[in-house]
Amino acid sequence: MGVEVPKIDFKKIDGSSPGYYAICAIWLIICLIGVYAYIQQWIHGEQLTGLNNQVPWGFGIAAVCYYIGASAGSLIVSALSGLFEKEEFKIFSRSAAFFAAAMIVAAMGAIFTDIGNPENSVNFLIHFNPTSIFSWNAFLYSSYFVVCCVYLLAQFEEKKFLTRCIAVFAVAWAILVHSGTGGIIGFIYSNDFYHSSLTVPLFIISAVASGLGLLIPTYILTFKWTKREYDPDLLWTLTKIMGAMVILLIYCFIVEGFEKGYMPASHEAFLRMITSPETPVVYVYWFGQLGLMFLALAIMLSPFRRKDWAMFTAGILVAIAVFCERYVLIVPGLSYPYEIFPGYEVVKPFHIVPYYPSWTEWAIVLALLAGAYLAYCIGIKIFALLPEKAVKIEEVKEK
Amino acid sequence: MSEVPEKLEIKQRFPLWKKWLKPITEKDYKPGFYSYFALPKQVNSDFFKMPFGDVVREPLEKDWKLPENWKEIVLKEMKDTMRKNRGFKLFMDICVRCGACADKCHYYLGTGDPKNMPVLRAETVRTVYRYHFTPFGKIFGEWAGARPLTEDVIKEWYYYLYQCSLCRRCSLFCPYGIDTAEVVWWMRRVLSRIGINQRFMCISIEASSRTGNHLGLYAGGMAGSIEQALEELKDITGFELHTYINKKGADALFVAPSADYFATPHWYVLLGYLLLFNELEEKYGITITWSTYASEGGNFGTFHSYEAAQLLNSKIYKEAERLGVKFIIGGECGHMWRDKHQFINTMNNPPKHEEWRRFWEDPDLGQISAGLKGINLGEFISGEHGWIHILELVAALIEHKKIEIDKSRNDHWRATYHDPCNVARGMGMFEEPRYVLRNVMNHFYEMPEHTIKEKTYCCAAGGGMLADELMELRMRGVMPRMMALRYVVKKFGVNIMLTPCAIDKAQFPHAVEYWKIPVEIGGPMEMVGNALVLTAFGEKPEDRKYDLRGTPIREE
Amino acid sequence: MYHKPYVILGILAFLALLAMPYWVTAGNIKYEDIHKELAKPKGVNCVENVKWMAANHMELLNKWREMAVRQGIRITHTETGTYNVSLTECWKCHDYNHFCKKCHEFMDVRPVCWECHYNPGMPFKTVHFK
Amino acid sequence: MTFMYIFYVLPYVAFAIFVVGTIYRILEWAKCAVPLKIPTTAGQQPAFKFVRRTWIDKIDSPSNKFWAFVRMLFEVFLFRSLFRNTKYYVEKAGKNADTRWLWLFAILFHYSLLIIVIRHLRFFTNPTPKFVSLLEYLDGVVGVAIVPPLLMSSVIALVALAFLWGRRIFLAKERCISLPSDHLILGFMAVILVSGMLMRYIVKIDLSYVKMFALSIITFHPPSPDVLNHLHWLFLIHFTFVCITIAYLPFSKVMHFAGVWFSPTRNMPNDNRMRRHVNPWDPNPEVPILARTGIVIDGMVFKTKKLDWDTYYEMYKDQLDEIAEKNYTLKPEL
Amino acid sequence: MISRRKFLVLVTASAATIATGKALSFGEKRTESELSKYKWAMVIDVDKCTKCVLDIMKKEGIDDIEKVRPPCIKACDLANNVPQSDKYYYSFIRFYMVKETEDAKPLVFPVMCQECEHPACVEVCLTKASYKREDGIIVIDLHRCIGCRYCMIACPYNARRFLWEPPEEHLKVVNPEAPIRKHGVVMKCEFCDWKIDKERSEGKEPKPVCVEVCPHKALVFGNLKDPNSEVSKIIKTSKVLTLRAYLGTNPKVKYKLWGD
Repeated sequence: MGVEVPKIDFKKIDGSSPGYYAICAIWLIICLIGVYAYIQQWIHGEQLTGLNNQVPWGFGIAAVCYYIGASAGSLIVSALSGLFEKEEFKIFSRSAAFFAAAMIVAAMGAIFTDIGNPENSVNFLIHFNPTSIFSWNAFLYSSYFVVCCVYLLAQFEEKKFLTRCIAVFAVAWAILVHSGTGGIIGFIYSNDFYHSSLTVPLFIISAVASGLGLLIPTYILTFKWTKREYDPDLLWTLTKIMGAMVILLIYCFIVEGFEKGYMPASHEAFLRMITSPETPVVYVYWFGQLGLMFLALAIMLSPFRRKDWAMFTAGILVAIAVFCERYVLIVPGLSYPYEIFPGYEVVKPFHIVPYYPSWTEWAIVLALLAGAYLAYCIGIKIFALLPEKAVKIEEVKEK
Repeated sequence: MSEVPEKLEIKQRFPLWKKWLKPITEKDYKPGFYSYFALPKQVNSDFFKMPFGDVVREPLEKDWKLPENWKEIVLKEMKDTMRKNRGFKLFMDICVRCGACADKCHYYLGTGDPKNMPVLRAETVRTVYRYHFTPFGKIFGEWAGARPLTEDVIKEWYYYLYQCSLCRRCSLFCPYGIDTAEVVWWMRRVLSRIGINQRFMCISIEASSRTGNHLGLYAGGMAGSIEQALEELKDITGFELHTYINKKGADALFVAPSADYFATPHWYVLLGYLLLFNELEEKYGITITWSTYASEGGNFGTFHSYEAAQLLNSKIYKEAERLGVKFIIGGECGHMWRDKHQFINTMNNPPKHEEWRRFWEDPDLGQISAGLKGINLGEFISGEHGWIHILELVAALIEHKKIEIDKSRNDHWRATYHDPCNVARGMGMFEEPRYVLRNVMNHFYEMPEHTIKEKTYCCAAGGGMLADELMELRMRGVMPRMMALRYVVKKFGVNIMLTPCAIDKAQFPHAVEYWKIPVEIGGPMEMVGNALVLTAFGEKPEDRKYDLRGTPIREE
Repeated sequence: MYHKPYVILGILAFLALLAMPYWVTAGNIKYEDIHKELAKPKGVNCVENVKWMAANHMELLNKWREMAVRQGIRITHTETGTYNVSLTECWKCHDYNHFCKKCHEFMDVRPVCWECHYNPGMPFKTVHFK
Repeated sequence: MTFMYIFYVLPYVAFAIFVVGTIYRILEWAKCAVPLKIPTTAGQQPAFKFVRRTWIDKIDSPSNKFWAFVRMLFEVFLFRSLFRNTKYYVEKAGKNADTRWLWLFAILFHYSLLIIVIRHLRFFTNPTPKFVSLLEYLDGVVGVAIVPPLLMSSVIALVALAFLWGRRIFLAKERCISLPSDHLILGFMAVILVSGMLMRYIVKIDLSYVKMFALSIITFHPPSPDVLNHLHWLFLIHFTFVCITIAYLPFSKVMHFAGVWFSPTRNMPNDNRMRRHVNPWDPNPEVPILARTGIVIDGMVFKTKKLDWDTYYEMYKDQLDEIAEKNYTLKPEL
Repeated sequence: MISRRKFLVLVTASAATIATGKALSFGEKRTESELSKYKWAMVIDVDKCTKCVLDIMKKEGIDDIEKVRPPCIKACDLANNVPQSDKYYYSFIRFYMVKETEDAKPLVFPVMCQECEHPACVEVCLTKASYKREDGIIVIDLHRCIGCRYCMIACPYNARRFLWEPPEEHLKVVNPEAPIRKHGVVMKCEFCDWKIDKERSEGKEPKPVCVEVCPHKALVFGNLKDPNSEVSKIIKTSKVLTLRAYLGTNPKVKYKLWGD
């Protein structure tokens, strides 16, 4: 019955300082603004969004993809220790898993707030449609949440073998879930911009990138503000993984860009998208997506790369860039009208419909992010999620 | 080498209600788990007389020599207790048996005996209550969970009511605040009415009511003991220190548990008190006196009954009045502070003498010495109570920079802190001792969160369970605390557990030996004494070579 | 008795809580024999027997919904006759305001039908296509 | 069918038993004295100003009546103590972890019951107040796709009930501490919940008669035989069990809803050192009871000799005089 | 020991969940029905449409083809309770003017739901709210629609409309036979299924409203399974155009281009 002293000790944060309450209050206020926006949308319909019959998906769905990505990304970080036996990453395993669970809830919230008739949403459980990727996803998301919770429980109960098994399963599940999300977009054959098998792996890569992009700054701030000792080397390893993912992402963009630009059906539209300022997509593409990624890469390669602030900025930049990427993935394909009449040169009406997210969409999407962070803030207070010390484990001296 | 005592095996058993309704008898008594009965010299003495205390009883004998009409007495007393104590009556009625308390009791965890779950411990009483005091119980009998009062029930009560240390941990988790300790305490009182008393606590109660303290120490002995302490301090510090005893006109009366006068590791705490008092007197002119009449802070009566508790704590306010002190300082003790915090001013009339009244009109220590201005006891104490814990005082002195501390003198100690259950759940003093310890030493580590502060585990020797015949029970009950301790010992290399409780200090040295944990036991005041620089005597921080245990502070 | 004011306050709060139906309506509860107050329907027969309809009309409408939307059956035959599978069929015999709505309001039932479908209580002009 | 009028009389009888019984129990508790101020302190006590007390400390260790009231509210409405729950793993060498399942399901159960009760006001009021309709709408909003809307409160109540009963059946420790009465009340709840849900979703009954019956009860207006004859058997089962449960409440452990307010470890502030608590049956304890009146059993008095200073001085005169000789000052003798 | 029991409970619970899900989703029974005798289709004479629309544009002086409201659109809007809003284009039929080159003669295509044989929208619908009836009409079951708009993304013809605004604010006259709908659901042309179903069971020749009101008889509606119906004959005899045929959706709305 001897006490086994675990090498890493997880501990709740004290969470009674005014700063803690202030942060929670900020998140809460953002959430409340989002709730207000949603109530307005509930009453007045989705006319409050910037969407229309040609661009029926926009910010909300971009947020869905993004949050699921962030969730899958952080779950993979969480499973690093269990999956690859990287014991030094065990310090992140609990909080990252919790973050993953919070993010998947945010993602489901994003779907819920985006759909027009949420009162009917139980229907996707009752009337499951096996041919719809989205329908599968509805199951995958909810089951993914359950997997996250079970994984967390297994970690809390410190069942080593079980944790290991669930970690493997959870990562597989995360990849499956995220492939499913990629499939939602990638399998739409009627839209030349969407139809691409590359979307699926691209989604997974950007998932890991965005998950890390959010986690690294979160950890830096958490450890700083809870006055926890932490080892920048560990975060640097995470940053390196993120950098690799960013390079892969850029590579994928280039490949996909060539493909879209090469196809006669889409090359005109593609060129117009990346050059003409008719819609905001061009800025989002050059500055938001590519610009920020290169900037982040530059920071990650610069001599200050091991500094906290450098990793912090790089993380934030990647997080934003990945969101821009999701936006570019969804919106331009709809902004440019389909070619319904192949063989005819002139088609009227030919509208390029620019899409600007409205304040309600911003409010709701930010509120969901704030909600996830609020859950994280409360989570680290009521559950033992964070390590006492975020350093590489060394043997405790026996005295 | 095994880390676990070999004979310890915790077998959890879960009989169904019909089975546990049948009371156990003396044949089921296990050695190490039942206490001896009080002897006539304890409960039939001049100074402590209990009903039917003149009979010698033996727990393992079939005939307990109860008075003829014991049944009527018990039922009448139960009824009377309900009228006298709302808690008791309420706790009989509203338990829903949700089980939240079950695995909170250290005795249950250590023994696995189902009736040691707080819910069933109280249920042994409730079943009888239902049979004799509720309509459903009488009609439906055991189907309503009711059973008549029989002699076997009395035996079961004696067995299980005296396996509770009154630590109130179950009360913390109960959604209705049911305090099993309260049930147990008042039921022990009922049992005492038919002559059933536990020997260990009655020895102390009788001694205290006759001599002023539990150990039966006479005035001269106590004075001699303190003198010896002063001698030892002279060896350690090189200064000729002094202290007052029974001195009229002193500013404050100091009351400590009597074990501090010569038991170890209590002794080092006593040295700590003396160092602090001398520094305060030299620097600020505040005089603190001991008393031989009120020489006991602890109160074993609080384990026995309201009346016994009152009998023992009635002396202190009287002594404060006689000596004319302005306020009272209490030493390091657990149940003493339950008594001093929650009971003493209800059970007694507070002092009304002039000095007391004048001080409490504006209870700032600046009244006594200008140098201490700013430490205002009125922030949480009034003249209707007048007690301050020594660690609260030290915390205030440190906060206001009134004493000088050299933390490095405690560098050879890596300490953890055990919250005594009564201080934690009967008083709520959590931060002051931690504040003090963080300020007097560099290496202070907390035990796991679930075992500290309000959730602290009992040492399993409180509530009269410190008796030697209960050693098996004690060593089992202390298991949760020892596990937590072993954890910090392994993790942080802790080598001393500090606890401001005399019973803890008596129990833990046995417990750590039994559980094979290489750790010392001490009190926070010992660390204060180590770190305190006697600036008023001209001491420099580096002057002290030995700590209060006589071991060299710095390795040469 | 100890702590008299608190105990009395507590008992009063307890009684007040039990009297909730009275004070939430400001004492305004009227007994109503709803069956006498409903407008008499024009026809003799309903789709099914009347007693069954009183308890199960929502089930019938659910069934009709599935029939019309998912199976394309717009005309149905029952023991009592032939009926269009449509909400408009009800208005042929029943007055909306004094029958359907009245009883629904009495029962505090909020049918979801009217979120998407027309009923004669709505302030719209109607047009009919043959 | 005059015997059907039994069902009209039943609720009045049940309610009378409930009200009278509850008040009787409350008064019984109120008649008991509170000898000591014994709050269970679960937070930092009131202390010197520099000792930080968070708002949670203020609730768990209230320093005055206001905070004690707040503590009571937290206890009653948020199940504060149950939220603290932990589980001890004997086999895992003293591992101890938060387990809040009991809290979760208990709070779900109680609140969904509350919502269910409020929702039933639609039968007892005419016209129905807005908030009742709104509550029902919100309760059923997730289930619009199902007609009638699936009310979350009843599903949650059923799930929570299954948990609460399941733990009494399947977990050894809880099975051990459960008495038949614990199962009985859960059984009542199960019958009521299941029959209610059956009526709503499966066996459709003509509710207009039910509402007329309910109105006749609340307006003391005897129902016509027509109404009584139209009552469905399933409704009568539901109704009878509700009445039985209501009548049983004052005799059962369910009285905890009133008792918890009396709990001396929760409803008292931790201000022992600020305000003196007077024991009503020992208001002026100048002399301890044992020395004053002693214990009286069957006319036998067991009185103790009091050790006051004078007695003490007499007993240990020589030793005390020796101390006095030293001018009450102790010094090292060397 | 407890953990193993917990594990077992977990496994059983998840198995039960999956089984229930399966039972719920695959348990729908299919029975042979009246509808399987039909396969509704429509042939549109583009020349007639072009003439009609261009005439109206000229007569009323409208430049923008989106603002043209010939009788078919008017009747359709009225019959199907389509709200009239300035902000969004809700009408089920949308006219496209296409030219082979800039100076070629324009053609006007009315595009509504093409009632695909292999509909993308039905494939992607989460809840089977959009589904293909046995007679080939793609119907949206508003009682199930959750308004996710995935079908609009998948539709190759941009034929679906989402109700962005509460419809009752933009309706003056209501057809009680058709639903008013509420905001947050998707709608589209369903060949006036409420009308044709009734007419079919009454033994009449069913016709959607637009077909009925077209003054030029440009729209022909009929049963493809009936070899003698007008649509079958036209498709057999003349060359018809199928929009985006390469996608393999195989629409049942055909465009007749080269008039006889």
